[in-house]
Amino acid sequence: MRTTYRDAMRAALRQALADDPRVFLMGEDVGRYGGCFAVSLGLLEEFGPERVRDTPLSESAFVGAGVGAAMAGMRPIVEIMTVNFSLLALDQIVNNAATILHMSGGQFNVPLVIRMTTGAGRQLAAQHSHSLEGWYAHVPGLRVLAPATVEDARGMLAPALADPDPVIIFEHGSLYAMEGDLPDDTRPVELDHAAVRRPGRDLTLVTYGGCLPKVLAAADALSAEGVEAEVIDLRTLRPLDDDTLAESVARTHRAVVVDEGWRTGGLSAEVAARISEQCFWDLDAPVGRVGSAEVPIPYAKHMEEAALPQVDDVVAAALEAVS
Amino acid sequence: MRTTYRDAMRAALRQALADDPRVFLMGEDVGRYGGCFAVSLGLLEEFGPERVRDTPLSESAFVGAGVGAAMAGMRPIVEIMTVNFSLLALDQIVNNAATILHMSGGQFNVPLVIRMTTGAGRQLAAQHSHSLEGWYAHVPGLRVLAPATVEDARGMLAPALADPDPVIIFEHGSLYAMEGDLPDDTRPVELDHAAVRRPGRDLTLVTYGGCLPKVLAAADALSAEGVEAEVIDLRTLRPLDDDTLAESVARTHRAVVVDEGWRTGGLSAEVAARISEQCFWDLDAPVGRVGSAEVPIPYAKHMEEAALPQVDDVVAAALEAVS
Amino acid sequence: MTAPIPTAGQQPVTAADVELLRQMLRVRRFEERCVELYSSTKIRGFMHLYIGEEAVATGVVSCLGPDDAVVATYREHGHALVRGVPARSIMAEMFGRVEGCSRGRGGSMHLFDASTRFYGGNAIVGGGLPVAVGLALGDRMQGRDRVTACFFGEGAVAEGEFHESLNLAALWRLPVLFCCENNLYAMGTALELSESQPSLALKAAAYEVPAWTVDGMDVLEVRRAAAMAVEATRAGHGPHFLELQTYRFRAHSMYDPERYRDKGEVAHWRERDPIEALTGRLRAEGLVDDDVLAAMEQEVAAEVDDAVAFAEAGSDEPVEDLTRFVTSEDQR
Amino acid sequence: MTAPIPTAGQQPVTAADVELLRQMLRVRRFEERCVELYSSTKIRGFMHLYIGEEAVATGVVSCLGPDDAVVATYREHGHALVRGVPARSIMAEMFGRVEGCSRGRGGSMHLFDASTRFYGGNAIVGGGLPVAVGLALGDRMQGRDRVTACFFGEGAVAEGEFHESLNLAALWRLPVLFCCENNLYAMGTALELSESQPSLALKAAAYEVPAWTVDGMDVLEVRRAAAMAVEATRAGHGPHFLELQTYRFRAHSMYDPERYRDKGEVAHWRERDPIEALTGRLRAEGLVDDDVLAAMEQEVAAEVDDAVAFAEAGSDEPVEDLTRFVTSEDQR
Ligand SMILES: Cc1ncc(C[n+]2csc(CCOP(=O)(O)OP(=O)(O)O)c2C)c(N)n1
Ligand SMILES: Cc1ncc(C[n+]2csc(CCOP(=O)(O)OP(=O)(O)O)c2C)c(N)n1
Ligand SMILES: [Mg+2]
Ligand SMILES: [Mg+2]
Repeated sequence: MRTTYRDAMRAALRQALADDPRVFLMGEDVGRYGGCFAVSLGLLEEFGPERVRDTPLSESAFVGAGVGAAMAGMRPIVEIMTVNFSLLALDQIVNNAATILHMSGGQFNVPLVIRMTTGAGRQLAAQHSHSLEGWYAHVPGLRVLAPATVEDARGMLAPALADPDPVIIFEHGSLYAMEGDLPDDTRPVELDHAAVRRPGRDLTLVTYGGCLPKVLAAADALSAEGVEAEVIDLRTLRPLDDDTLAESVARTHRAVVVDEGWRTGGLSAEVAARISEQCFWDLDAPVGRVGSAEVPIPYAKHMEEAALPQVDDVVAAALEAVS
Repeated sequence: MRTTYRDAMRAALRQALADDPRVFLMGEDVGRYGGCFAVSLGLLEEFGPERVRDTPLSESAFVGAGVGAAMAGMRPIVEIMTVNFSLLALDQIVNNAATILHMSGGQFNVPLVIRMTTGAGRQLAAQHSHSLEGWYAHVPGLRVLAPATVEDARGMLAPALADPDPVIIFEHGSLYAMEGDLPDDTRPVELDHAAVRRPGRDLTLVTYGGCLPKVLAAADALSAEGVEAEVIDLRTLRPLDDDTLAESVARTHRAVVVDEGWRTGGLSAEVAARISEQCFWDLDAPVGRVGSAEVPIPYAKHMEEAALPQVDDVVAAALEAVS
Repeated sequence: MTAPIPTAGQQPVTAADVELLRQMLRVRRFEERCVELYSSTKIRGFMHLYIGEEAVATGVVSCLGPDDAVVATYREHGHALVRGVPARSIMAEMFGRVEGCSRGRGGSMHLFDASTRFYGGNAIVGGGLPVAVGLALGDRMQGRDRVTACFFGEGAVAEGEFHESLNLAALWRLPVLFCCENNLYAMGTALELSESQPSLALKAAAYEVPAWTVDGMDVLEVRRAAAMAVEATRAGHGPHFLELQTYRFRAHSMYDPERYRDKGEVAHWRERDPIEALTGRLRAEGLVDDDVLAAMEQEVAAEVDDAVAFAEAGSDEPVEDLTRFVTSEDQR
Repeated sequence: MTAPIPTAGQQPVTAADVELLRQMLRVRRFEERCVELYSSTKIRGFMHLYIGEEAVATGVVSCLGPDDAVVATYREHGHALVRGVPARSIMAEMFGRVEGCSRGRGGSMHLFDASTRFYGGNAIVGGGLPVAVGLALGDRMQGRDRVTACFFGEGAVAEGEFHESLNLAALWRLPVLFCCENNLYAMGTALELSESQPSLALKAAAYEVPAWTVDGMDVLEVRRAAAMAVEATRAGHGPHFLELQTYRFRAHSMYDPERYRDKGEVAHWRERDPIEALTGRLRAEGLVDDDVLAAMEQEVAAEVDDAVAFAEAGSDEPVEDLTRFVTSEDQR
């Protein structure tokens, strides 16, 4: 079935609400407005205001309320409009959601799912365009997901809800309109493995989320130049799937990590460090990193494009790695 | 002059307040209480409540007020009791302090200094013991400092205040009582370079802040085993001083990064990734990383110790690197 | 969901008030052009229109002096225009030109202008309030007689930063004028669905901040209230709070299909158009006539045309400048 | 800085109230022992004592049923004890033993107990409030007739999370009982230095949350108010707020030299010791005498002795277990 990422996500939400009375959705404008990015459109009408809850503008309180409701036996799905705003709720996420299970000696788990939009590319400027996936991937106690395909958009929510611990789902804003094929018998996907989205022998391109389409395009361009890149989509950003990475790099001997986050201290640093550690003797070149320029993302189109990783940047880094 | 890190920091604050009428200190309990960790003891009495301001428990508002006051021409020093609480102010730090200069096309700079305690080691458990320096070092627009010696505690504040842009100073809680020597003619120190705290030829140990004493102790232990470690104190966590790192590793061919933050996605990942990139052909072994166990820091002494990087862990990682 | 519409005030209208009309008209016509330019993709990103709410910024800002500061939200074209940020530099900003007031880096949501002390253009709801408190603190500590006017929507009232900021400003008696633009909706969420106590002025009172509820569709009422509040704030009586009851005639942003309110409600409020209301009163008093209005329209149209032409003729910031101003270029 | 001391209430005292005395005494003696154990370094980290404030937790918790939930702060030994968390497991927790209620991972500031629905032990000021709102939401959505009692200090009232939580609870009419322990200081910061409007009950009213100011040194008054508030909350009338006026007789933590308040003020409040007050009234009514009191002291001492012995005899969590419970061990 042909569908969009947005519709796939909505289908996943609808099914979760239909399947389990403990599931509810809450966040700013998820109901009457239909969701800031129209993901939850129609769900209020279908499931009512108890289960599709518009919240006041109070990120800390409604995320914290998600933590509490989860501990009381519900399965909340909390939507934060964009990752920039999630900073207002970070205390609840880090100091409570991620911590309570361990700090209570295993007594209280927090089966909470938090969804948020991430990334740039739509000229929304500095306060709406961050990519902070790497920050979340730093925090023990969280599982962090980044669906990059229509299938993962459809399939990741159910296993996230089945997880007894807090799960953060990052939806890149530029993916919502992307179309893709969905098998008719939609099934939950597994969350433990990175996916090889394109096999290749010459180098490994590692990415996730909103950069996947760009990296696949780069791989095509490279192929035209005779370089066969393997493309790995991390899918789960915490915990990372070291084996898939190591297995690939052991074959290709070269790797480039592509991540929309700022380079310094971003997720790409961790992936590059791991590959360098685990594949030290296999590597024929330093692990390359392609990230955003280290600037608040600007509004003007040409400047935003210059700030973000582009297909050409990936191609250039790949060619350097194989040179 | 023999002094403690705490007293050195206080001397720096006192001098800053005396030297520049635009400087003021604000934060929770900086005045009447004397500072949560007694750093600002006596300053209220000396400079009065206009310039040493006790704030309500409102991290977001008083950090944001620091941003505004800085733009209005003051030179605020804002104290946040510990880095865990800084999560409540992160929106103001990331979306405003770090962003306004760029987003306004260069019109409004924010000469703000934010000081906070970081780190574990005093059995304060999971909500008071984080090390999130790596997060701050990820953010363009911020300068991030980690004084690890009495001299840096005394000398970094003045150049931080002279910086026209926001500066974050991390003070590791376990350092406050540390004693050291201070030259009589205390001068501001420079912030652009990492410091070689101990020269060595066999491998490079890179660290900062609260881990420096442990790493120096490890270097001594290694020396007894015939391994001469060079110890680099990063001092400034953003921007990183690549040259000092590269120069050292080019000589030693081996490196271990020691960082109290959680390993995955911590500052040590960035440092390891940079060394692996820049010194790829010089390295004789993978860059090692020693960090905290990926757990919320527990209260019990033996468990806290097990969670944190210890001298033995550094020694073991160093021996592996040189083996 | 229909909220009561405040009744019109009783302010006598004078010749000087023609200027208020002109300011409101500038905002209206400027934004109407913006809609066209958005459709023709000259303007991109999120764009939030102030159409219907012009009396608020116009009335409040008319009471400020040149050294006072303004902090606004992402819905700030009007505030910037009436504050004196040139229409040219605002339009160029929305075109993403380097000649824009933020070098094209901010766009519609992030207008900044140092020369008029216009501190944004903040797109984090509630995020401007602590900054406004700090601006006032800085001014006060330097012995300056300045006021900071901080605009925000009623949706921001639910955020913790509202609470922390009002308390801090009141505790320290800082010269902040909190201007809450109550247009009844935060995106699609009606006030009653976001506040347990929808009387906003009553909330402000909980911080001992004097608060007045003002008919935000009547620019004379707004100006009267703002004048008193600015004066008291400047005089050192601490922060003041204005709840300005208003309505946005357009969607929240260019993406909003407005499912959450009905056309009747919108039509109802449009009858209270602040520009028509003032025009009517000025006309009734013989202070404007068709000729004056036509001339005014023409003058405003010329300003907008000029702004568009300026923006069209503008240049792109050189890509090499991308990393400029991440940190300051000189050590001050 | 001396705040007015609320006058004693007029509740008649009955034989059943001897139990309240016993509970308060348990807390007092337990904590007095903690002080010794801290001096002898058996207990480490931050430790915050409740001595002087016992009537608050005792009175409120006595009104809760077994299925109700409690959320407390880092100053929560008293709440845990009166809630029924065994003294043994609390003491073992402070010793860092695996037998502790949080396996020794939390220490004094992070007591947790699933069997009594005791959700911490939260050391981020204000951080427990959103969680309490969520617990109440979860209970309510599952049709359960439960109340969540959320304790926090008056210092937390300045935090944004207070504001957001009260609004959300009130908006959704959730069964949360907000119990503000107003002991006049947040560390060294007096209430007047942190709130522009120091009347806390008035603040709660700004959210349409019914609020009562209660003499927190009189356990009978606390119980009376709490009983009414719990009943109304449980009945579906939305959240309620109690301002419990109290005083901590000891320093904020074991590190606090108490520079910010004078001895006279402390002495003044000590005259209103809640334990002495209740003892006096029970004695006056002939409900206790020296023998009864001595027996009670003995029983409490035995409980504390037993707790210490249990903690002493406890074992360290195996270091290999460090990474257990970062994530759940089984998929539920
Ligand atoms: C912290 C934060 N949360 C959410 C948003 C998304 N958002 C942008 S505007 C808006 C509605 C704000 O409503 P209000 O404060 O009433 O102002 P109005 O748009 O009505 O002028 C929301 C939810 C945001 N920008 N910042
Ligand atoms: C967010 C946050 N900021 C600061 C602190 C440090 N701190 C711990 S207790 C405390 C005072 C709290 O006072 P109050 O809420 O009145 O409770 P009390 O200690 O008087 O019971 C402070 C400032 C903290 N734990 N969390
Ligand atoms: Mg609004
Ligand atoms: Mg208190």
